[in-house]
Amino acid sequence: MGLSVQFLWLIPALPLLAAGIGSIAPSRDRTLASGTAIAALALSFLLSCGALLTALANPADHATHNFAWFELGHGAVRLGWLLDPLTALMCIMVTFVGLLIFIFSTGYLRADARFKQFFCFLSLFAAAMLGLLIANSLLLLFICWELVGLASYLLIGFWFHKPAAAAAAKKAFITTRIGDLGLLLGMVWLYDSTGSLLFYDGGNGVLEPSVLAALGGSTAIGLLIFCGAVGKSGQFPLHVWLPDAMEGPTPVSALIHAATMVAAGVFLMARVFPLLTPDALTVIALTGAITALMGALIAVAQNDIKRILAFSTVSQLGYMMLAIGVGSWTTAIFHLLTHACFKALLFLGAGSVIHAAHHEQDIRQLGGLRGPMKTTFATFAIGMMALSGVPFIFSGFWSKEAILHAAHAWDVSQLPLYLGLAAVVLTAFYMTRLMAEVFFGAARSDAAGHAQENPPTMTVPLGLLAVCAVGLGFLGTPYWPWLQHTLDPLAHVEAGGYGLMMVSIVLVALGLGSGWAIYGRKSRVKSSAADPLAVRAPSVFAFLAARMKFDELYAATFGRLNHGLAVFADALDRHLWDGAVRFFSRLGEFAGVVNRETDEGALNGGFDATSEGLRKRAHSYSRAQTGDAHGYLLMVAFGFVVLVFAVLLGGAR
Amino acid sequence: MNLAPLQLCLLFSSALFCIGLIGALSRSNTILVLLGIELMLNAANLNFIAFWRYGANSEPATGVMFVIFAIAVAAAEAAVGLALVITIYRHQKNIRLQDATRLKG
Amino acid sequence: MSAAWTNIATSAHSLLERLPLLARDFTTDWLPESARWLANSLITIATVVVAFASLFALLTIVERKVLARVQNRPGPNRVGIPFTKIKLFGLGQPLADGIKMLTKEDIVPRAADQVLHFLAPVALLAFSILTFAVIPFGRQLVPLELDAGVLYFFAAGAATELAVFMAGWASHNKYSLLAAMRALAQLISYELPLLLSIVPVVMLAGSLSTVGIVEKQAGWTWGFVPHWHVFTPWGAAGFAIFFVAALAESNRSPFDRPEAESELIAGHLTEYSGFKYALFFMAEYFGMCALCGMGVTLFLGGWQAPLPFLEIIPSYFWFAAKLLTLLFVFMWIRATLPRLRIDQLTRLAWKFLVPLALINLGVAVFWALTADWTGAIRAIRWIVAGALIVGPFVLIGRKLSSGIAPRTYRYAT
Amino acid sequence: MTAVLILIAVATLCTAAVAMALRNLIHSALLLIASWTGIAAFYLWAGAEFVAFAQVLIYVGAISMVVLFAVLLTRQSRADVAIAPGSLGRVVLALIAGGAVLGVLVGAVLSTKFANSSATTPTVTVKQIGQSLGGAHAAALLVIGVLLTVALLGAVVLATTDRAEKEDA
Repeated sequence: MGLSVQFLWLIPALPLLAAGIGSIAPSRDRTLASGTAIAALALSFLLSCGALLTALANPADHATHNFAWFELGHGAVRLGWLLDPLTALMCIMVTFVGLLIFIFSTGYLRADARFKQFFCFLSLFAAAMLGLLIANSLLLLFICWELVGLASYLLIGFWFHKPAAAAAAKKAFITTRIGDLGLLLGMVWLYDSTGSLLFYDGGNGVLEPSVLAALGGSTAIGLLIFCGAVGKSGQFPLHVWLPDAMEGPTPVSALIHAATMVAAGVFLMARVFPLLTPDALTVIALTGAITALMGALIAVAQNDIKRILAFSTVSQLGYMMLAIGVGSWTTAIFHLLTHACFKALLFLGAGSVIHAAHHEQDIRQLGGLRGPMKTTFATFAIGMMALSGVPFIFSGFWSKEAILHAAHAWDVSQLPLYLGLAAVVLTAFYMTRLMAEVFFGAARSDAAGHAQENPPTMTVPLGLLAVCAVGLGFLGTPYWPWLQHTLDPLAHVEAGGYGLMMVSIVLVALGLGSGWAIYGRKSRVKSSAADPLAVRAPSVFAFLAARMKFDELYAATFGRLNHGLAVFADALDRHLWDGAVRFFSRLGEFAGVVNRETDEGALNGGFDATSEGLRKRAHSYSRAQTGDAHGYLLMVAFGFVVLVFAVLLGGAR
Repeated sequence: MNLAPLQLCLLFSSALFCIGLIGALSRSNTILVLLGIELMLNAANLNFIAFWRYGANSEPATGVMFVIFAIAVAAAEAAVGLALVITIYRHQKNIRLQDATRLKG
Repeated sequence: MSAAWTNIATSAHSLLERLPLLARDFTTDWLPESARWLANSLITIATVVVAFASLFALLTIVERKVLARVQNRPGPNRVGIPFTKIKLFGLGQPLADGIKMLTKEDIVPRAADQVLHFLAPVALLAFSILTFAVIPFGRQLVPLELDAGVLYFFAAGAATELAVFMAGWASHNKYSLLAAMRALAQLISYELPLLLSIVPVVMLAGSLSTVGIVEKQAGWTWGFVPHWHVFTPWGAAGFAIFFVAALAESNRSPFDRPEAESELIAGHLTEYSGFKYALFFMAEYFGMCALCGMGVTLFLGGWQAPLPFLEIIPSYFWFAAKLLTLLFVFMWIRATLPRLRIDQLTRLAWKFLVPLALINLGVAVFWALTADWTGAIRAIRWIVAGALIVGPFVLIGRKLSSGIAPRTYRYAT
Repeated sequence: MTAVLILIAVATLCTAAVAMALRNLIHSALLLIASWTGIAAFYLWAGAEFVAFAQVLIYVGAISMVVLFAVLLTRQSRADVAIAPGSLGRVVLALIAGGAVLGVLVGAVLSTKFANSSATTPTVTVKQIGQSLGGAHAAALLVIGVLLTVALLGAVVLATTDRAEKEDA
């Protein structure tokens, strides 16, 4: 039951249809809105499975279906669908995780007045994301990319009555826009160089060897496209929007800012991987490594449960970029898939906690939730261990190992490897801190004390995601690298390397142990008590808690520069241009006065006299119109007779 | 006097036309004037048929088509004309045509 | 059935079928060739007039009987054969009525317009009889086969309005004039749906000739569903509109507004008595018969037999049967429905029948365009055409009747 | 055949002339309708069957009704239909003008030598008329349709009484 490439468009079209239906459905009909959205996505999921079956039949093949969109100049602008294992796997991931998050949302937003709009936006997002995945054209991908950004903006600002949410939405939109500008430039440059934006086009696509050879490797194009990925995937230095985006509802955070949208950047880089030159790859690897470490560091000092997870996402995305940078995009996708599952799991678990604790997100106010929320605790623990990379049974271990091995095998530099290893320790540490603060000890507020387990619509998705978070890792172990070989049959997978594996196991144990030693053994008793780390190294902790002051830095540099420019432009407008305009208006006024004098005095007299003469003449003519219809008819009759005689006498006959 | 049928027809239509003309000129009642004009129109139609019947035919049904369209136009003319008559009546309480000179120059 | 029997049946059938023509030819056989045409025409005219005059006589008594039966009373049952005791259910009543009418004094009001007063019933009857000329009464029985027969029928029918006006105006009676004006308004209003309802028939039959239209309706689907126009969606709707408009055109209840005896003291007939009144009465019945005959011709297959094996019965019999059925429905409706108010009446014409007739025209166009649809897809054709008619019918009907509650009777039960 | 034509012509002209001379407006209108019927008879005589029926349907069925309504709507009392005769001067002037036009027309007709027309009578079937209406004259047909619609609307607008206007009066 495969799905051939011609019908691939059905996958994004169904959620789009659901969004359309949702937009015109009556607001109070909640079942209709959520039902259509969930049904559409479920159907898309089934179709994606079909697409995967088709793709697996011939993994090395890039099946395409291209068509002309509109004529432009000499040629047509062409768009198309692309079906290969990468697309199919990503589609399955997006639809599966999305479906679970949709179901979770029906519980999470049960009491929200704008329930219908939420599902409409979610469907729109899913449609755009799936469109991005199936695109066989950088242009189509870019269109969907921007649609994804729009949906993200709408969803982050879903609670727009909160000023923080509105500001975060704007920030996310504008920050990613900076990266998108780079992507657009890269796209235009690529089109200029190759005359095509199709990825695969029977030998003429930009990713195919002949065109790549003709292009001869352009670092600039690769880096410009990478700019887009930096913005979307929250890489250093454009990562600042991602933590703020946590102002949106938690399912949104799970769907967009953990599992799918932020992965779009990684997906893009994996898609255009053949375009990237070694120089570009080096930049990507270093950026990724820095992001990974920085995200982990900041996460250590955060107190908001969702922000910790957000910075953890930044860090993990850094890992993925690192993998791409070191040339192993298959492992990046492997980590992307596993990460999508366990991060969605973690976010939904956090959502479950937040929902149960009456929207209390501060980990210092929580605590002791292990007892009342058993399912949430168990699944959250699985997610946490997957993220930390607890060996052998959790998926995160295998995908992270794969990345570290790839970094080890990189012949340019070992720096990314070391940065990555440092981040491993920190990851295990901050996740342990999170677990200990939230689930262990005693409840430190009324909200946490009254927390109850959530209904099945919220816990069942957690369970399903937990299963995936465990099981997905076995698709890409060094001993059976099915996933890597499916994605790229030529991929070389480091087997062996037990030494490195041992090192990373030790590092994980170190992180877990130190975290438990500091936070778990002697749990916090009062919510106002200072953090143990803050006591030991106050200045460092404060610096990290302030997110390494990136926002302040940007405000002080770019913000101020912008402000100065604006002031200058204002002054220019106010004094220089305005003065000139005022001068000319005065001139015009003067001319008008002169004109009027001439007109009234000299010209009017002449015209008046002429008009009077005309009127008198006309009056004498108008007497001829007597209003006597008989008279007119009589005239016509006599006129006819006279005309006949005139013709006769004129000798016409 | 030996007249061709066509000439008879044309004489018939000429006479009808003149009766309409005299009626339209001599009567002061607007409705009758309109009816006189209708008669003149009918006389013209008569000519079309006469020439279609006896003239050199280039196309089989041209004269007939003309008359059909003329009848349709006459229907429209009658409807609008009589509506105007009613409006005139409403304004001047009679329908004497020679009194309807309010718009003269 | 053996072949011989079939032959005999066929020849007997064709003999029966041609019997009226044979009789006519037999009568005029001795005349010279040039005079035969005239004689044949005169015989045809005389036959039609006599047949319908006797039908009129029959109808008066039948109508009174039917009305009486509906109202649960016996109706006229006294008059039989004179000077005997034989009563024949009162079938002698028309004769008695006729004698009464002829012997009554013919009163002409002094202030009346004498000439017009006399001309009105004559003109009405003349135009009514003229309309019979193009109705095909049987397979070869059409008095005048015209290329534009349908147009002729309605042209002649239009002239009856004039006679009504003449009667109303000539009587010099304000009720008569009022009634005449109302009659004109009603007749003009209903002329429109009447004509619009037959346009689809003309369009799909591709002919203005009555004979051609009847011949287009020959044949059966599956051997038992006749190809009559009434058995198509547009035909059914067209027939319904035609029927309602025909009721109004012939001043029949519930549209007998012009002669409403209770408020207009019989309208334009007030100042007529005796034989002139009888003429009016006759002309109205003639008009009704002619309209029913046209309805039969256009929608009910004319003289076609309803089932193949019934073709053995001559065609004029079928025409008569259908005509009488329609006339009976007219009487039935008269006995059943109350009279409409004048505003309701014109509203029904302009806001309901005319739009529906126009929509029906569109349906007919759809039907013509989809004529080549075969097989199962024909069901879709039926469904679409049916929905196109029923939908507007329901919508316009609901719109028009909104805000009108059923009348409540406070003191009656 | 010619005798029939002369008969029709005399009947038509007489009714028309009497209609134009009568003082009773209703009688005038009815006589004119008779005259229009005469013209229809001429069409029938000429073989234009369709036009004849159209003439009857439209002139006798429709225009006559409009005329009669107009007559009845524009009189204040019953006596009003008997209209005062036009002034003598106007009648004389009208007769002079009509006579002059008639003279010119008759002169023109009599002095023209028409080519002896072909003996074959042209026939036109309803189908031919329909085909040329839908084919060569389709544009004209559309224009006529628009014209009739506009005329209908215009007549309704002209003839309806404005509420505000009524209050003024």
